[in-house]
Amino acid sequence: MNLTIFPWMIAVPLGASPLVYLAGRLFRPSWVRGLALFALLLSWIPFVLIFTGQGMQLSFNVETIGLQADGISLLLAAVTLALGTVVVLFSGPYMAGEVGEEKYYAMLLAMIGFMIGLGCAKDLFNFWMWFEAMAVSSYLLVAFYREVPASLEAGVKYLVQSAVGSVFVLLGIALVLGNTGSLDMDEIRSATGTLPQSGLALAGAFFVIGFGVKVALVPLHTWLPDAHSQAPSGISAMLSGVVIEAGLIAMLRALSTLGILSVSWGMLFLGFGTLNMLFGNLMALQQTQVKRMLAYSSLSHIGYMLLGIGFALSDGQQAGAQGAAFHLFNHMLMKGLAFLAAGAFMFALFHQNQVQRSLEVKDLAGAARKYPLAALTFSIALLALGGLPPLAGFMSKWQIFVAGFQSGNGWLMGLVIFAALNSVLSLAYYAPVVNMMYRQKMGDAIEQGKSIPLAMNISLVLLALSIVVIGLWPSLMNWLTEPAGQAILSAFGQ
Amino acid sequence: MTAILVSLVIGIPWIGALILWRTSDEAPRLQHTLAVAFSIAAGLSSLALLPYATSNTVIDIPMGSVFGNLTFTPDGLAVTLTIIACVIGSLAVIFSVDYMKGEAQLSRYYAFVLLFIGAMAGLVLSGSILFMFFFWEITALCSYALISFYNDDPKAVAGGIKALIITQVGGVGLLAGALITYATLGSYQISDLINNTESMPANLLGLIAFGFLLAAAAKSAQFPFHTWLPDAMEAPTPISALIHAATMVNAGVYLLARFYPAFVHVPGWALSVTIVGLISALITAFMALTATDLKRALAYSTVSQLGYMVYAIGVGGFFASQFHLLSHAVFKALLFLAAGAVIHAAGTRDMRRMGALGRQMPFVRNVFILGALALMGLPILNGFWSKELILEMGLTHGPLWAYVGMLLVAGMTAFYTLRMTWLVFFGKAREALHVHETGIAMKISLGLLAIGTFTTWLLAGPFSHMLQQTLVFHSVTELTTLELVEEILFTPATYGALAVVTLGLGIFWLGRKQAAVGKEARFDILSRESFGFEWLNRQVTSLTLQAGSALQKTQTGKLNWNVMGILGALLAVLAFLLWSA
Amino acid sequence: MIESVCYLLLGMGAAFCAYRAMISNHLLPSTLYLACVSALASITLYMLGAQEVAVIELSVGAGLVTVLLVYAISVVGEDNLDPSSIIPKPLAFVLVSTIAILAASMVYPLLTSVNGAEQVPLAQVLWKERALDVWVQVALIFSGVMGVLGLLSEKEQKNRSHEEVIPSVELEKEVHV
Amino acid sequence: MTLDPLNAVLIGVILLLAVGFYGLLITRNLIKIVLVLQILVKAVVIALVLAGKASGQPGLGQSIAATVIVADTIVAVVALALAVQVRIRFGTLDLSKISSLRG
Repeated sequence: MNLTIFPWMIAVPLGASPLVYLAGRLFRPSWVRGLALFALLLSWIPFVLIFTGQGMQLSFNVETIGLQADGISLLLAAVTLALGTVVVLFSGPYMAGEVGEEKYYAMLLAMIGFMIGLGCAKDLFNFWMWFEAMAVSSYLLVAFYREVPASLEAGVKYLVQSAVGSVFVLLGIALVLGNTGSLDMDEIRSATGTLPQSGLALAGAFFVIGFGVKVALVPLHTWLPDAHSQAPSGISAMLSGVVIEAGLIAMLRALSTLGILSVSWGMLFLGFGTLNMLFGNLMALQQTQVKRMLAYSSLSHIGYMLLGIGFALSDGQQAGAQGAAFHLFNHMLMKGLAFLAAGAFMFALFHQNQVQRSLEVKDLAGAARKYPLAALTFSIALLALGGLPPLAGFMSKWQIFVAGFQSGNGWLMGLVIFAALNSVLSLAYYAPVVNMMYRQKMGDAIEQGKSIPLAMNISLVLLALSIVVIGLWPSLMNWLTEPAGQAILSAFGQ
Repeated sequence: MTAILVSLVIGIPWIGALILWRTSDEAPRLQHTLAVAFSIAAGLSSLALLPYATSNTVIDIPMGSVFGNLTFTPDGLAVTLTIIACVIGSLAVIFSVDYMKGEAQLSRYYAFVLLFIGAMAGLVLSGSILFMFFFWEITALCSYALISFYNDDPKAVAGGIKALIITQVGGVGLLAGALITYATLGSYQISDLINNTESMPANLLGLIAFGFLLAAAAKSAQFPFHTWLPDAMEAPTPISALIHAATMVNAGVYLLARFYPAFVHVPGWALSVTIVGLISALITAFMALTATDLKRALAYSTVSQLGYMVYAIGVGGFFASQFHLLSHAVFKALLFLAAGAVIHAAGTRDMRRMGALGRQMPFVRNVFILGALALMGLPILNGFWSKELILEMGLTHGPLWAYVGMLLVAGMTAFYTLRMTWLVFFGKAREALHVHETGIAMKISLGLLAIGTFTTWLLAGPFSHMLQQTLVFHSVTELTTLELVEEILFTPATYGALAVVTLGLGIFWLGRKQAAVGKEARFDILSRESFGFEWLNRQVTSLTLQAGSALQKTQTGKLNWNVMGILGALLAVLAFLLWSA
Repeated sequence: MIESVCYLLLGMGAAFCAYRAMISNHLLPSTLYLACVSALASITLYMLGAQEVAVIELSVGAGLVTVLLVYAISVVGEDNLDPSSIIPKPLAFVLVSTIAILAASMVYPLLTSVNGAEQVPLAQVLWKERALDVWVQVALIFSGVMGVLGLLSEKEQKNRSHEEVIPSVELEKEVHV
Repeated sequence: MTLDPLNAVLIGVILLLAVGFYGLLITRNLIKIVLVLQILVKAVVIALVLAGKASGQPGLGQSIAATVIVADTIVAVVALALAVQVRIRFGTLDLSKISSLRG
């Protein structure tokens, strides 16, 4: 049997996107929610088939351009589909009645399709196309509240900085094309070994910077706190839980074609990882707005992933790559949950009361008394982000740490200690939020809050349960993270 | 059977925690009942574990990839500490029935207490360093949640976060040790580490040893991390008794004791442990001399007594340290709970406002005195035997200067304990506090603990027998209780120590007029500032916050600067590539 | 050699126009200078043998983009532009020129060999060999159209009261370790 | 010393890029930022065609250059739409005033 099923993972959400839009325009707007959810559930079928079916063909060519499903693609697909499904479920009540609701779902589906495509692309330029399409589809989503100045401002920064990044990526592609005469990643990889390095090093630098904007490497991160805090909460979850990770995967893919320099890239990742962790935590410590704090904490979590990949590339530690993949998955769960829970509070406290403002930490005082479920799930997300057992974040951080110590290199061990201290530092801003929610005295905002709809609660519970289960049984995700880790290492020729 | 019991000891409190979390705060009676039921069930299953103590691993679940195996080894050491955690835990819960009556959010309170009991049992029963760390972190979380229980009070919130951050910073030492173990041996098993110390590179073993010392010092509030425990006294008093006196703070001592055979030959380790114990015991005893807050005074004395245990491990007195741990858990829990009864009745923690309360609450006074006598180390209470054993070990195996220091601490302990008792229960009533005798639940807990103070020392023989039978790596000489009594009674050191204790008592008695008023002494500021360590903590905090607000300026919000960041990073990457090529 | 000089002149001309576009104090002249850059770029492309791309660049880059810019400017109106910059100009200049020199030094030696390869018709490459790019591009255009519709549609959003919250400094910080 | 024609083009590309990035740093009008981005795109288009030609794959280079022109025009359109909204809501296009989000 030689079925090529995996492109349907890309085709279904992409195809559903205009349909959802049309359905919203022509029929009732409320249909779009169900339709979008249905489309995403449908996209799970090819994904599941890949893992259960045998003899499935995992590459697919449109003339000269190939698509391929390897460990990295499947990781990205899993992350995207999982959070996408939950976010669509969550957005049902959250976005109900907004002007442009149908565009929201259309773009969300398109973005999901583009990201899965990005993970599968084998041709360097085609890869950029997916990347750019993902960016274009997310601009509207970030600036969705176009009557709110701050949201527009965030959109502008996001757009311009992404565009600058994409210019760098294109320059890198031009350099690679000029040097190797090919755009197919495998061909490039086999050709780069024999070439003089400096041009390719420049291409690599362009890739790091170009994709780095999306990954939010410090100091390319400046768009992130704005965009993540101003977007509708479902989109914040997607941006933080999937989009920046997609950027990271894109960066790895592009850099891996220049494999000869992988040790240098590894060191670079370690450097950026260190910077990201420290900067993200110190900035998050200063925040009073919940979503902005979460946005900064994304920076520090990207730092952990970079650290894991750095260990893998500079020292050949598979545990590092696998840990990074694991943390990527867990971060999707944890940060997705955190943003969605924050969104649920914003919905109940503000949107339902026709108020549009940002959620401050102090608004959450006493939240647990009125919203026990949302407060509990939010606490789980925050504590997991802080790396407390028995939650998922602890396990993936641990795996990354193991890689650092297995290297036996004093510097790398020092970095692990630094990362662990950063985890402690991060508790200094996660714990007070949890504490605030469990206060006895309710704040005004909570007093006036309306109820949280069932669909939102279901999505929160789904994510929270996954976090706890994975925390207690970390090898549960090995089927996903192990191939991804191997794929990362083998792509870099380690 | 053993496996089932081990699962029960951890599982019952955790299931109880889940159930209690879901109970409604509208039904406090149900909450109290459930909490008491679950904690007693946990206590009983821990006691049932006693005859099954074994050096074998009874549960072994492979976790896959880099997480090693989840193992539980209920040897004598682990079982003893499990029993301490579960039994004192259930007594604290029973005490809470009266103490927490009418408090809001009891579901959160009891859920965390039960979660803590299970985690503490898991911590000591775990045979894998990774999972030891796992439970270690959960106990820290529970401790944080319970210190900040009255979270409308900023002091409680600040105390909680301080405890969390400081113990977590120390926890990094344990984390590093676990990681080094796995990286060099491919296993997290404690037995593998102790078995392979010879084959490990000396520098790595040293790192593990000192990493664990760091973790232990932070958890047991030893020097230089002793600042968090006094601030943790914002917790409800049963929590102070359970977590911050009888169980969690023992985790550090347990860690040192557990790994003692692995690290004893690491150069400088034993001496460092001795010094840490000595300094902690000395400075906190000093701080307790002038303390005016009843719970803080008890907290200082806790650190001081933990210092004794750490010191005992440093001088090789493994059994003595664990014996004192047992005694201390009992008498300190008693003292804390009795203090809780006083505070609950008097509505204040300030000893300067108390006085002559003994007439109104004779029962509490009597049990408090029992606890105090044990703390001073007077015969024939349990504190006497264990403290004398430690001092004897110190004299025969440790450096003399350290012994002299510890002897001094014994005198100071007698002084501040008597001062405390005097200020609260005797002398003149300084304020008209309307106190009342305690409720029945409180009396049950207090009574049981009071009985413990003059009976647990009788267990020395069986205890040493069990340790000797089930510990593979520690060399414990079996010693019957009678032998212990003989050994202590016929050592001249005992009388020296008793003389110092009497001296301490005498000095207080002579100066009781001054001391009893609780006047601000000149060195009071030193105590309140923990000899400058509070200042250090503040500096670290403010530096971190300052760094944060300095960095905030980099987020200008202006697009041009953002693009500048991108180009600057490009320049840095190019420079790096040119440099590395 | 003459070819090289032509290219150099074109490049410098384009850079000059770009510079003028950037420093002009009014938006409309800037737009016209951009069209000039586009035209010069088209000539360069044409000389490089990319006739079709040159046409696309001329029609889309010089034509469509200019029209769009002019339209946008007509909507927002001419602002009085502030010629001063947020970032000190010398700093910007030094940074950009350092990067340019470093990058040029890394890339320069690579372009010495030129293969006169046979030209496959662009249509063949674009529409057949790289059909997947075109498909993605269609989806991208759809996304872009959605974006513009979403941002500019006339309908007003739900009525909400705006309470812009300025992050308050006096919020009690819970970190007093 | 003779200058290879392709290198002459390369110099032009680098010049154009440098001017473009300089522009991004010093321009404080949002519409002009969009305009400057277009300058960068033109440089990139030439670079792609150049790369195709230099490596003996001119068709490939031209094909992707054409795609880039269209894709980045779409980005410019969205950017302009945003700029128009910004002008309506902020009343200005000055970047120093579009900076409410900081810290």
